[in-house]
Amino acid sequence: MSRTPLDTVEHAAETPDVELPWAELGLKKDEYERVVEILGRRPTGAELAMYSVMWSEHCSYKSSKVHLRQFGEKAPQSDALLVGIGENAGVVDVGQGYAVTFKVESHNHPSYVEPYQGAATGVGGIVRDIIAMGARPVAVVDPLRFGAADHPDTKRVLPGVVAGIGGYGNCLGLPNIGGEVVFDACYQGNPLVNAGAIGVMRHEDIHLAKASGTGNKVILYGARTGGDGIGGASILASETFDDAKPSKRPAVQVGDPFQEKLLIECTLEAFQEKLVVGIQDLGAAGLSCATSELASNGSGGMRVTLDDVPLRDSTLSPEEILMSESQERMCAVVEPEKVDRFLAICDKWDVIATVIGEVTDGDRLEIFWHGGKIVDVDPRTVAHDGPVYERPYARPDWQDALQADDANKLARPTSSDELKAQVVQLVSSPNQASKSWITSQYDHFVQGNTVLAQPEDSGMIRIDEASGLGVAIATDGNGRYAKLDPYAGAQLALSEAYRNVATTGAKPLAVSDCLNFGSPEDPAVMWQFAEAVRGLADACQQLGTPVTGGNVSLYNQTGEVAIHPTPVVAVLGVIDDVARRTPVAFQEEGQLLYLLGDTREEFGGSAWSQVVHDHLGGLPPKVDLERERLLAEILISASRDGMIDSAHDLSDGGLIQAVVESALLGEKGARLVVPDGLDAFTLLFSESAGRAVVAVPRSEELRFTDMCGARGLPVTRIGVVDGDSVELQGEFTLTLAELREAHEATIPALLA
Amino acid sequence: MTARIGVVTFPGSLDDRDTQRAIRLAGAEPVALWHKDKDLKQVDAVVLPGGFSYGDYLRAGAISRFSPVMESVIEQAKSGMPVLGICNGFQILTEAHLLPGAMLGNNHLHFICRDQKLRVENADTAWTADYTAGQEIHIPLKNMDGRYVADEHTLDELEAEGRVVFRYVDFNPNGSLRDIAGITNAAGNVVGLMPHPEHAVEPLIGSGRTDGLPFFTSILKKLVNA
Amino acid sequence: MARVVVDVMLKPEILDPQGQAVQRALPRLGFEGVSDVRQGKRFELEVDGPVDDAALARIHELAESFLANTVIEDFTVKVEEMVGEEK
Amino acid sequence: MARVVVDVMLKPEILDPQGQAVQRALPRLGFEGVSDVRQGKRFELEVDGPVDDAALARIHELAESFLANTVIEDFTVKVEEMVGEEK
Ligand SMILES: Nc1ncnc2c1ncn2[C@@H]1O[C@H](COP(=O)(O)OP(=O)(O)O)[C@@H](O)[C@H]1O
Ligand SMILES: [Mg+2]
Repeated sequence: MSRTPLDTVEHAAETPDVELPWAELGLKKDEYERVVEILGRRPTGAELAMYSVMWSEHCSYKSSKVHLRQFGEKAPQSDALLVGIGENAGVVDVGQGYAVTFKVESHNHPSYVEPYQGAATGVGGIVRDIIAMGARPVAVVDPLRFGAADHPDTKRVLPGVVAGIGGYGNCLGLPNIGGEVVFDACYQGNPLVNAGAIGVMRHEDIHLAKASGTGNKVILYGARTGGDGIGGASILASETFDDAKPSKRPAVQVGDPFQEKLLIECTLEAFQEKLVVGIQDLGAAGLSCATSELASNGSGGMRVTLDDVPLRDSTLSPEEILMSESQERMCAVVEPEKVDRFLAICDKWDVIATVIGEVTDGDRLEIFWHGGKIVDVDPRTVAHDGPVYERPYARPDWQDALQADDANKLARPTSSDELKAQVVQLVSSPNQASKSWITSQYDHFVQGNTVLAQPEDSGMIRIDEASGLGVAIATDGNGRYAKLDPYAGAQLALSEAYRNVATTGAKPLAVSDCLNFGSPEDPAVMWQFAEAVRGLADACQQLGTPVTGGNVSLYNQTGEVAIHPTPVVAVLGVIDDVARRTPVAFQEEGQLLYLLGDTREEFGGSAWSQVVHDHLGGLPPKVDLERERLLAEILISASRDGMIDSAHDLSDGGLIQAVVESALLGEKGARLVVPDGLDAFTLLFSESAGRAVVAVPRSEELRFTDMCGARGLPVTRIGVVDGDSVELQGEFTLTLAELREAHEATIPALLA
Repeated sequence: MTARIGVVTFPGSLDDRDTQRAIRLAGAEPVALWHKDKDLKQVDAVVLPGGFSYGDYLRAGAISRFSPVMESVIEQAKSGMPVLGICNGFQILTEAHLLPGAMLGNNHLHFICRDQKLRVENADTAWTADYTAGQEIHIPLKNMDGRYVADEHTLDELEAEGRVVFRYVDFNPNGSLRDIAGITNAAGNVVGLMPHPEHAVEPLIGSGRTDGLPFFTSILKKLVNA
Repeated sequence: MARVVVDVMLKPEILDPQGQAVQRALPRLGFEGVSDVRQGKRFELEVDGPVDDAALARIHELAESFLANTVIEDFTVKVEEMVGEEK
Repeated sequence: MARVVVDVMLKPEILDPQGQAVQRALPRLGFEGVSDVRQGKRFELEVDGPVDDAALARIHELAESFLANTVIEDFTVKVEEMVGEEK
């Protein structure tokens, strides 16, 4: 089984000419040479395994790093930011001594190969990032994108993904409070399964991934290590390098949410007793990542005995153990006198825990196997000194033609009947239809703190029972807008998420993102990426919401064809008292409906252009961040002072989509009129940004409109909450029953 | 004096804290019980909360049913101590044969989470006295294995003895036979149901209704007046 | 070391939506001529020591009290022999 | 009419949380001497007409493309013969 002799550091030094399969492990020639240069000798197999996974695109961000720096460089001054980019997840101060951590990550490719497990382990991974910060996870969100709704493969992928997200999150006891479901043929072979999580802790409980204090013990706990996701490493394990055993080394991992639930509880109990000096979850690159990051972020070195790692498969080689991506594992650094207590807590929760090493006073990471030293590296070179690429990028030559293909010139409805038919067509289209068939598979209630969940504009969680302090989160992205203009598209994603948070009454504080793009080796894709990052960084600076962390997913493409550039943005907000939250649903008949913001002829990338004309071209709606900020301030003040009793932001589908949703949810209709200066079509379908529709009790009308007037926010009365139909005066009437059928039947018909 | 109501935490229990909160809001004293301890800490009643104990592996409730705490719960239940099983707790009670029948996967094969309308069929149990028979309430429902099944004879017997405590109204969310949402044992001290009353105890939270609070006030009154 | 297999199936009178879902999908996959599908569980137990009658009796008991819920399920216990076609 | 059984098991190298949970519970039930438990699925297909090689080949294909995800699961197809002990 094992190669003889063991490829120790000593052996490597003595046998400089042994050829290692660096290319098979995904390293480039110059990268391998750099490893040799760093070490001053050829790497051992185990060292090569570590460098190759840690220097992969996924772990090192080598293509994206040069761009992502802008998030730090342009970061707005924010008193709320406690921990910024670089840690497992960012941490934000939300007041009263509470801190909140949140992050979004992708699990795109695994979810295509094995939808249930791919999506499930995506949730598992992001939740471990949250625990690793010291927080109790309190909610998850799941922005999703699939191929065409009527494509047969969507019927394989979507139900599996949704069941996997539900299966894992529900079993962990995390309410799912938001997300997105978007269908577009561009995601056919590359569905996007992004998952986000939020956690709450007290300021003093923030933990970081670092190994400090000579003599402190390194404890691996959670699931046993198996041969999961180690593809390339099996080459190192084989007798000769071409005698690989790939069939035994699965690329897809199976999650065990029950094990993760135990991991959460025992970790939190250990935090509570202040037993933990440093902590790291095991995600991509498994132990390679955890040991090298813990060691490089700490003050000393680390020594690890790999023989002590509990295995599920006794045939694993040391290289494979280092690379294994087995789920539901964590690594903690614990002072020697606290080890017994730590192990006792793990035992209480039936979690396997093993001391596998200790912090040393040197600055080396040394790993032993069968008595031989198989790794001896400076951990920084593994964790932080990976390659950085300045990939070439160029605005694609088709971009001008795409933008010139103006959606505002598409044929518009010419009669009231046609207008009415298009309303029905819009609200029943897969992207605009109700997603309740999906979201009802998620537990919204568990933990007993859910204030708002689907289909509200943002999810909201109470974090303090006594004061009512709460946090809100929304995730948004629009690949169609981003395709037309990636810079503006990223800003529109942020604008929408920001607006969604404010619409529910919460003040936006900070941002996480998940950047889903095609191959960075394509200069056009790289340009989209660079533009999107620049756009997001600029907009975050202007709105004062720092990016606290996120994730990049590249190579989402089939052959030469990339997905639409899809930056997904999550905005976290805070609300002093959740009793003041504003729901989407119309609450009472007779309330006046006001449209806030400016409505222009903006149909580029719109839902209307997609649904009615199957068209994508022109320019996306204009970005106006100062307007977004003003709108948010008004929505927050109005909620705090009780001036509105429902609100809904306007985004894809425009005003009519928002009104129909509020009406169906509240089971109350609306009578609308076309205000002066607008035509019915533009009123209903325009996707101008920076808008919301609010319901104002008559007693508050003056106070509310005065406030908008004084602050310079356009406010237009467009109707009243009334009856059991949605009527546009002089144009059409649609009963709630008709609308409900149109809006709610689509997704079950496609998927159930 | 107030009543002490135990809430068992099994590995994988999820709604144990929420249930403790509901008990507190009703004015009773929640007492945390641990699955590995036989000791019931002299509580006056026990709630087996919702969740996925042992991941619902094998069958929902099948593994928990053999935990040390259940030995005591089974013994006490048989001698009359009030026991409420919510969702996973209900599944544990059927697996432990404290309640007849069994819980199977929802007939539509999906997890389902919704605000569910129920009719209170029996307002005489230890846990439902603060309702009136025939009352219709809304309680959140969330489960994967909520389909109640039993043989015809058992079902007839349950009906005849008034031991169907809750029935789904307007919509059967899981294919439960005879729309059964909750049942009781012959003595009326052991009640199990799939929906989650502990998630309907505060006006702002969850479903935004408080239709679940009477569970906890019912038992409190019964114990305090006993 | 021997392998004992316990198969657990829902009793025939109990509705099996999983099996039905599979059956309903078959025509869509271009597969005709299957009149019924039932889905159950298969447990493979690796048993130390010899699988004699006493051991089998104990596994039978285990199946009855734990692996199956006999209110709704039937089970069979067998010592594994390789039959049919293995992928 | 014949019964064809498709057994689907997680590949041996893939984590089987269900089987592990069962195995870990056994000692608590006073049951020793089982070194591993794996839990899989059993599909019983009632097939109209004769189960000849062609039919078996098609069921094999069905198992491969639909009943199992061969990224993580192995399967076997067999024509049912009553073996062992039936309860
Ligand atoms: N995959 C999903 N998971 C959870 N919630 C979702 C998902 N998809 C949509 N939702 C929820 O459904 C509602 C409507 O979604 P969407 O139309 O994208 O909202 P918006 O346009 O306001 O961003 C929101 O509450 C959103 O959080
Ligand atoms: Mg919205």
